[in-house]
Amino acid sequence: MDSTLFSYLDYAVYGTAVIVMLIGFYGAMVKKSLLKIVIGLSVIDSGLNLLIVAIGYYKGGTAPIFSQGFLENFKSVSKMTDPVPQALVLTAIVIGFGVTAVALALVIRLYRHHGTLNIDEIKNLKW
Amino acid sequence: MKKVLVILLLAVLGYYTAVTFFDIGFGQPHFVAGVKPVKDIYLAKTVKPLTVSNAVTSIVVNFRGFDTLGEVTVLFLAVTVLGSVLYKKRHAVGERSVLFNASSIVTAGSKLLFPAIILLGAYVFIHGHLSPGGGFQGGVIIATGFLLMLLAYENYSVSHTALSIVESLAGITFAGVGLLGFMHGGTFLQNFLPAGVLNNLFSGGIIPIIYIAVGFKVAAELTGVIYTVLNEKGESNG
Amino acid sequence: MIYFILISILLLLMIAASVYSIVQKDLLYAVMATGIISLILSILYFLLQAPDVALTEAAIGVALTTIIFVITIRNTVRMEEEGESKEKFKSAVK
Amino acid sequence: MVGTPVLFIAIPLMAAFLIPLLGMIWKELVRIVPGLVLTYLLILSINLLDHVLAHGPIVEVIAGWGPPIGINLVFSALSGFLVVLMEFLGLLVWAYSYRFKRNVDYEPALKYFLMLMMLITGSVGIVLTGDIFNMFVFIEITSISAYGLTAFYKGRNSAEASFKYVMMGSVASTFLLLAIMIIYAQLGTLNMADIANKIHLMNPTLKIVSYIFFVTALGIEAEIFPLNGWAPDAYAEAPGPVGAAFAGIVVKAAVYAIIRYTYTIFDLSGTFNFLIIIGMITLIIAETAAIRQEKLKRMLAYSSIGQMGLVMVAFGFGTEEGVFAALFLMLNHAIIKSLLFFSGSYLTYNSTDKKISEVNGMSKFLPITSLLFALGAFAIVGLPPFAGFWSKLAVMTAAADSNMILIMALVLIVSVVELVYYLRVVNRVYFYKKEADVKPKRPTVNALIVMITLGAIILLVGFYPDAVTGLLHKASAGLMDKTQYIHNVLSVR
Repeated sequence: MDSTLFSYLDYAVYGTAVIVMLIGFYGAMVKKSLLKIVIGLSVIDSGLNLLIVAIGYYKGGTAPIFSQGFLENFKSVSKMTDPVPQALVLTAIVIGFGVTAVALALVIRLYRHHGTLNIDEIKNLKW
Repeated sequence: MKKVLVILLLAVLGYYTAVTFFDIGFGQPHFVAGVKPVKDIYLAKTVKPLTVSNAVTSIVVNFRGFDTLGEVTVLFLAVTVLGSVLYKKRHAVGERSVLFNASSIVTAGSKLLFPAIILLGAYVFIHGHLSPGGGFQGGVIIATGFLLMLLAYENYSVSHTALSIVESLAGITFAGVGLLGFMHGGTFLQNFLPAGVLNNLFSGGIIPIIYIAVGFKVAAELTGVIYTVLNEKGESNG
Repeated sequence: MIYFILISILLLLMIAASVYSIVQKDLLYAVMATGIISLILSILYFLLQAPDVALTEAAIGVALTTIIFVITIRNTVRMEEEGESKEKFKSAVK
Repeated sequence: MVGTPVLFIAIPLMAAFLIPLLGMIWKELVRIVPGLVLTYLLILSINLLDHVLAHGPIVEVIAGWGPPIGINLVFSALSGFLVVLMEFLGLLVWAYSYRFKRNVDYEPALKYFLMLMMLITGSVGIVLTGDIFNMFVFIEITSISAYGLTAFYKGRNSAEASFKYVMMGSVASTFLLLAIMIIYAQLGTLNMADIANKIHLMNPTLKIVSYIFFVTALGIEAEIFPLNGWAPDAYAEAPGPVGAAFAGIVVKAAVYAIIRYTYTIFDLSGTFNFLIIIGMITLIIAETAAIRQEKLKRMLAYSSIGQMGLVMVAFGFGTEEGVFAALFLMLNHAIIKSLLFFSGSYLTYNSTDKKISEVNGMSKFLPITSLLFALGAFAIVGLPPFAGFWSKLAVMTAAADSNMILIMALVLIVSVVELVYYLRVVNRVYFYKKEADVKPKRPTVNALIVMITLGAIILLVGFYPDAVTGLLHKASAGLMDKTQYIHNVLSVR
């Protein structure tokens, strides 16, 4: 098929992941709302996970599952995508969810104390 | 001013990250020449000694099972921290925040869907070593089932005691099966059960047992997370 | 060709959703945008031959993360405040 | 052998899952069980360390797969020394915080001791593990417990400090994962020894990028300038004993991780100038900030950051003497800073702001606590008969061996600065009149026992440093010998 078009994809997936991460970083560093900061952190996580899964991908590879069909017309194992990044991302997603939940709980408690989410008005502590 | 600095910093960071990953390359073999990557060993050993169909499962539960033990601990800790951060003396029944007033169609539909969702979750984590999915995915699906009920019914409540009993028992099963691996001079998390036949439900030794325990644990933990956050009624300044 | 267009659209949508989630002042919409990012991600994972990760992302990213964000917004404020005084804000809530 | 290294992780996790059930039977068990677990692990770690010093490192594989495939734990002289230190301090923190302030009620006590136990377990895991992704998981366990412990008090500042910590921690884990994935994409392995064996094959640019990401991520946990914005707040807002746990346990684990990456995994060698520069900047900025602090705990926090900078400088020499000095410094800092946090916490027990002015004249009401605080202050400054003197001397010797006169002068100047701000507090404790509205609180028996134990250790190390130097020399020799480490791990089947 059209291989020149596909050569763009080589950069597109990584590029998108990095751009999404940067957007998340921007949100977490610049925005004043506590919730926006947490949203930024979760956007960073999304980009990062895409980046990691993309590392394991091989062109024309199959999912790393030895189903009945795969075993019958046995193809080479090297045609499978790399399962290690997938396993690591599984761990990373679950851990990221735990951290997000903790951050949101802190946001709720800060709101209860201060009545606002604006980071400028919550500065009892020097940064 | 701050924004410009941030953008400059991010531009540098983004440039180096992007260049690094473009160097690695997408969709083609990227390992350095002369290196035998562990993934080949994993893929080879998934079928032969382990008789697991899903390579991701064999990595998550067996080769790198120690990570998974740490991971369920992270979730367990997240529930603990949530409880500590949002701690209140006692809850009156029905005093949780209601996201919307569900109509009778939603409540009836939820009642109908709930068993199906639980069944799907159970199916996903029991077949974790055969098909995509496993303890985490199944556990999360079950937790979404409880979430649906919590949203549809204002007075639906989950017993904290029951949740923590399920969670503890599942955790003890995981760590206990791991310690049982020390039998016959093995190591922690050693696969000590017979392997069975590939693509059968009863195959893979201890892997299905651990994944089922993980499923129960993740389901209880995530339900606990949702329930704790949902019980938090806002608007109480001071 | 279809494959190429599909992936390009998904990637562009993902960037757009992430920009929207940072720029949007209404936090509820911003959170919905992160849910959309997760949805797109889960399709992308499927296309990248990672069904396990796709399942996890669909369940955790789309359902659970979004819902705890929504609950948090419910318990706090819906709009992002930029540099307004506390008194003004309090009267706006009541 | 009496046990294996994996028990350091498996037993506390088992206990953590069991504690909520036990609490339903008898509520006091949620306090007792963590103590029993920590006591058992302390005994186990001492036994294993004894074994290791006689017979060489223990490498344990998990799930029956040998090193490049599975995860392995390495219990060497270095990691064994740190594990003993962590379990010991953990036991002391547990004993000190038994029924401490909010811990009297059942629910908070359950959560506090769970989080404390997991904090220690996570740090021990960071030190023991031989796998970079496993280290990431343990870092997350440690950080989440630390977030919870920072926000433990209901005061309004604690949640804010914790939120700051969560933000920095998330950024740290992002960078850590990026670095891990760059290494995996190049070398196809996650095992430390295997990576160290193959690192010369890696593309040099990618190697540098991933090393920078590693140092950025771990620098956040290890309080290195400019990534330590969270530290003073977290120390100041967390409960007093938790401050000791942060200074003595968490930071030590993070420093260990940086050192492991620098010395073993990446094929860097010679003098690490960037470590010296980062360490010096951290040291100078932290000590000058400490002298301006109004609050006691913030002052201790900045002093802690400064000490970490000094540790970095000592590691940066790249010689065996430098490593020895750094390890000695880490040991001393752990025990002395814990004593300062423990006794300082009672000196300002009932105050909300923990101002330094509130310790005025406390020596008349709390004679033993004040004496121990003064002992700790003199020891950390490095006055001769106490423990801190020998470690500062070791740093000076190492600097002199490397012909770095500037650093010797800097260490001396910094010691003077430290002397100034610690003497300011001690002076207030002994020679000022007590302010009327400050109510002193007598330490409980368990707290007193803990503080006296630490004081005795400081004196012991001060008068008889040979008690620990032998072990430290072995540990530093083990860190310097990279090929031996690789051989030890990879030869296990």
